[in-house]
Amino acid sequence: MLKSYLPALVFLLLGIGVGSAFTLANGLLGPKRPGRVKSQPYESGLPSDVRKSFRFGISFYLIAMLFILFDIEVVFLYPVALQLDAFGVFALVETIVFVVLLLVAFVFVWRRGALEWK
Amino acid sequence: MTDPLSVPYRERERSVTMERMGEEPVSGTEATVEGDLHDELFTINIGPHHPATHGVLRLLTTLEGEVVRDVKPIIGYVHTGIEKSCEDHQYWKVITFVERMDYLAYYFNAMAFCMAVEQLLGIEVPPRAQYLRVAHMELNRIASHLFAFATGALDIGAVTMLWWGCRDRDLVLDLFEMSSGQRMHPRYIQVGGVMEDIPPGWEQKVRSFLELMPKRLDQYLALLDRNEIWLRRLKGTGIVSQERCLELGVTGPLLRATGHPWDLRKAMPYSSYDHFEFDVPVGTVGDNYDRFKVRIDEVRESIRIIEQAVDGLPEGPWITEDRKVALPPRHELATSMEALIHHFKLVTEGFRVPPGEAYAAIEGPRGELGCFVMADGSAKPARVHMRDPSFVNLQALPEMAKDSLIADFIACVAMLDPILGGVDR
Amino acid sequence: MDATGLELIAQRVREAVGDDAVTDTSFHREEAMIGIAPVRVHDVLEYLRDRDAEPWPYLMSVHGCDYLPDEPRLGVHYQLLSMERCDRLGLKTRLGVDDPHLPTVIDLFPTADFQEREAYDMFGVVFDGHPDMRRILMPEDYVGWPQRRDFPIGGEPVLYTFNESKYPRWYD
Amino acid sequence: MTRTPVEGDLRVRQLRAQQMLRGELAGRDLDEFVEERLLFTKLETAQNWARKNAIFPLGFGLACCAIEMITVIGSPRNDLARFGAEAIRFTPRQADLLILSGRVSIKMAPIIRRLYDQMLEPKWVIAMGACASSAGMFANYAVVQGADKFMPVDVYVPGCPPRPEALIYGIMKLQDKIMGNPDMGWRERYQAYGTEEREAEPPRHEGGLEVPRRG
Repeated sequence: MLKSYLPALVFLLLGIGVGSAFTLANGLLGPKRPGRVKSQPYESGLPSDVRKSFRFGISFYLIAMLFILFDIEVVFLYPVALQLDAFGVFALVETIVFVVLLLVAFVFVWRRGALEWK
Repeated sequence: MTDPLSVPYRERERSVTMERMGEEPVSGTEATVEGDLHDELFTINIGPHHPATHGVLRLLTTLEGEVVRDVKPIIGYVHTGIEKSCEDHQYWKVITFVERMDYLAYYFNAMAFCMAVEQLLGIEVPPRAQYLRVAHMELNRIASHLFAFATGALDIGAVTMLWWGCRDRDLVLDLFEMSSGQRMHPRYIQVGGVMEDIPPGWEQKVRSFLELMPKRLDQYLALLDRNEIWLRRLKGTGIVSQERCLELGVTGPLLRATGHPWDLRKAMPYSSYDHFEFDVPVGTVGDNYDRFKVRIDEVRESIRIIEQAVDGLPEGPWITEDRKVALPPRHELATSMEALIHHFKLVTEGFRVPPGEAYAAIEGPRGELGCFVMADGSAKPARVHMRDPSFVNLQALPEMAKDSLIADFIACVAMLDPILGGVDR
Repeated sequence: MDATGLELIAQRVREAVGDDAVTDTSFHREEAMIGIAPVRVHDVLEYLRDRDAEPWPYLMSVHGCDYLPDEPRLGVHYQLLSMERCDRLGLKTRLGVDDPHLPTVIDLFPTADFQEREAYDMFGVVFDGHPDMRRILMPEDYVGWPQRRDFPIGGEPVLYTFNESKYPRWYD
Repeated sequence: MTRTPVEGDLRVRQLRAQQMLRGELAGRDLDEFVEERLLFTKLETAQNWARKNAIFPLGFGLACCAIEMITVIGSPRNDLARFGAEAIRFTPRQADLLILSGRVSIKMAPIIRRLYDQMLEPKWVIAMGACASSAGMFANYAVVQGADKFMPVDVYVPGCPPRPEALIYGIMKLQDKIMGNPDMGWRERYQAYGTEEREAEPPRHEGGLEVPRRG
């Protein structure tokens, strides 16, 4: 049983291997000359007194949440769309109910004005 | 007065509007006052080294989340003291300095300076030289607008425009190189006329360019004009009313975008512009989209002008016959003694300009480009001052950017098209 | 605009603002220029913009000048433009170096903001009432007014082999 | 890249390849033959080869030379992409080549120095145009008389503004420098020692920014 998962394993190892090779190569091979100015934040070439903490507006967070919500919905649709004929009419009805439910959520969010940028 | 440098530069650069708002700008630190979201202001430098500032312009912007509350343009980062160097050189050599001020409209700088000196000298420019000057200036206007499209669209996200803009701009630079030997700052326009006559094949090359250019413009519009993102980003942003523009002394495409048809080529024609018939493109609302459309139509008008200039190019001398000002032709040196003396006087000491002051203004790609020359009778100008359109138009930037999103503010800077060489002189 | 037109304008300004306002008028190479007393600049510009028969509503350029040999050394020029009549008028004021003060014209023409700061930065002409009288082109702690004629032009002397020994460690 | 000239022409090389195949090459000849064929003999050379062909210029325009630099990057006629250098980065953290395109005013000099310091190693600087190399024609109060007054410069590109081809030639020269063959100086190439105006010890050969001490 394990045999059939071998390609996925090799693919995973290769991915991690090449990725880490590049990042580590940078660290190992690149010359390191730390400097006082080099570690200061970059603000278009001027001395910057921007502290580490950067607070961004709440609307970014809102938009991110909405995006994740409706993106996951699509993830569920892919497998169903691939094997639709295998599951027959039952799967079709199931996905329609699923989509309608999320549609109600979408209309609610839209009416509440969460999509306009404040 | 306290030593200016001891005060951290954010306090020193306190934006004027902060007083009226009456609260301490939280320069980049946490909000000390636990109010609701709205009073946390964040001051950041869109500074001298920034991709969107078209050169070394520093914009001290006070942001509230994504909304720009106030902008203070701080300039001087490429101040080269050109006006001071001009007072140290003869009139010949000043053209080289003046051309490097607004480095995208070099023919216009040289033209403004030469018109002021010709006004002081009182010499008459032969018609062929006037036509050649008009043809080269309009080609330079096309090149300058092409570069404005290239970098402006790049700032807004249309990267293809950078390749297209530079590709077509190279065609214009080939024409400059053919007529004067150098792509940029060719010093083609001299006091009294033009440096040399155009080489034989030049007209055919210009005509082939003029046939090609409208097709390229249609390509740009096909890429941009029906692009929803482009329209949403530009329509309705950065609006400055026409009265405010006139108060701020804004001229050029920005003023014409608000609907005011003021164009020095039509209103106060110089260098035989009244011989050509062309229109002045005018916008309606005065937002960024109108500025873009006005520049596109101006390129079309410039193509018409160049066509008429190249078709109706009169015969005759390309520089004034007055030997006191213009170098005599080489073959004359071998024969006539006066030509040799004139040549020697001009080359060693340069021509003298009777004392006086003159202000000549022409229509540059970014607005009215005026040159004030004060002569004290010697061979060196006593004072050269260029009234640069970008320098004055930059004052309208805070008005455009007020209470707009950062993205629209960057689009405003892109469509304002400031050239920092001209701003800082 | 010709010489007589210029004289008429000068006459109207004298009546409206005061006899000492206009010092001289010059019409050289069809360039109309009126000399004004420094104290009266604001009143003359306001008259020319609002109350004159032929108004000059737009200020195109404000720039400084240095007439070093002549006595009232510093000069400030105002270029006015009328878009209706497509005409230009130049105003000139002369200032001594000891008290280079001028009333600002920002309330009449907001375009003068940057240009007055540049005149201050380059020539040291202080415009009273300007909200942000600071240097605009030079670094803010720069000492001296660069474009005055007695300010050295600076830069480095050109190095040749013969004068290289005068600057022994030129490459530092 | 100016490859070290292989002895003899193609004919000689074919003969030596034949001998190698027949196994007649031995000892030092064989090592030399293999050394020549193997490009990456050392990790150092491999690193330089990789750095040379993937320079990330910092998008840093000052004045008129910046327009020519953008034309070099943007216009398809003479394009930096052929040298792997068209990835323009705007933060000094990701760039390793600072092209000083334009005049360096005294107000801008500290900012350029800070940008240079904030760039990560290994970094190079090209002074593009007469104004960056020596303040060109602006010998006045407002311009720093040459960018090497306050920062090390690797390649000077003359011209005002230099043609796009000139900048590309400058970048090719920089690639030679990165690749590590220091025969950039004309004295080494033509063995012109002893012809200096005044007697000076033969230039010591450590690379980097040592300016020849004269007099």
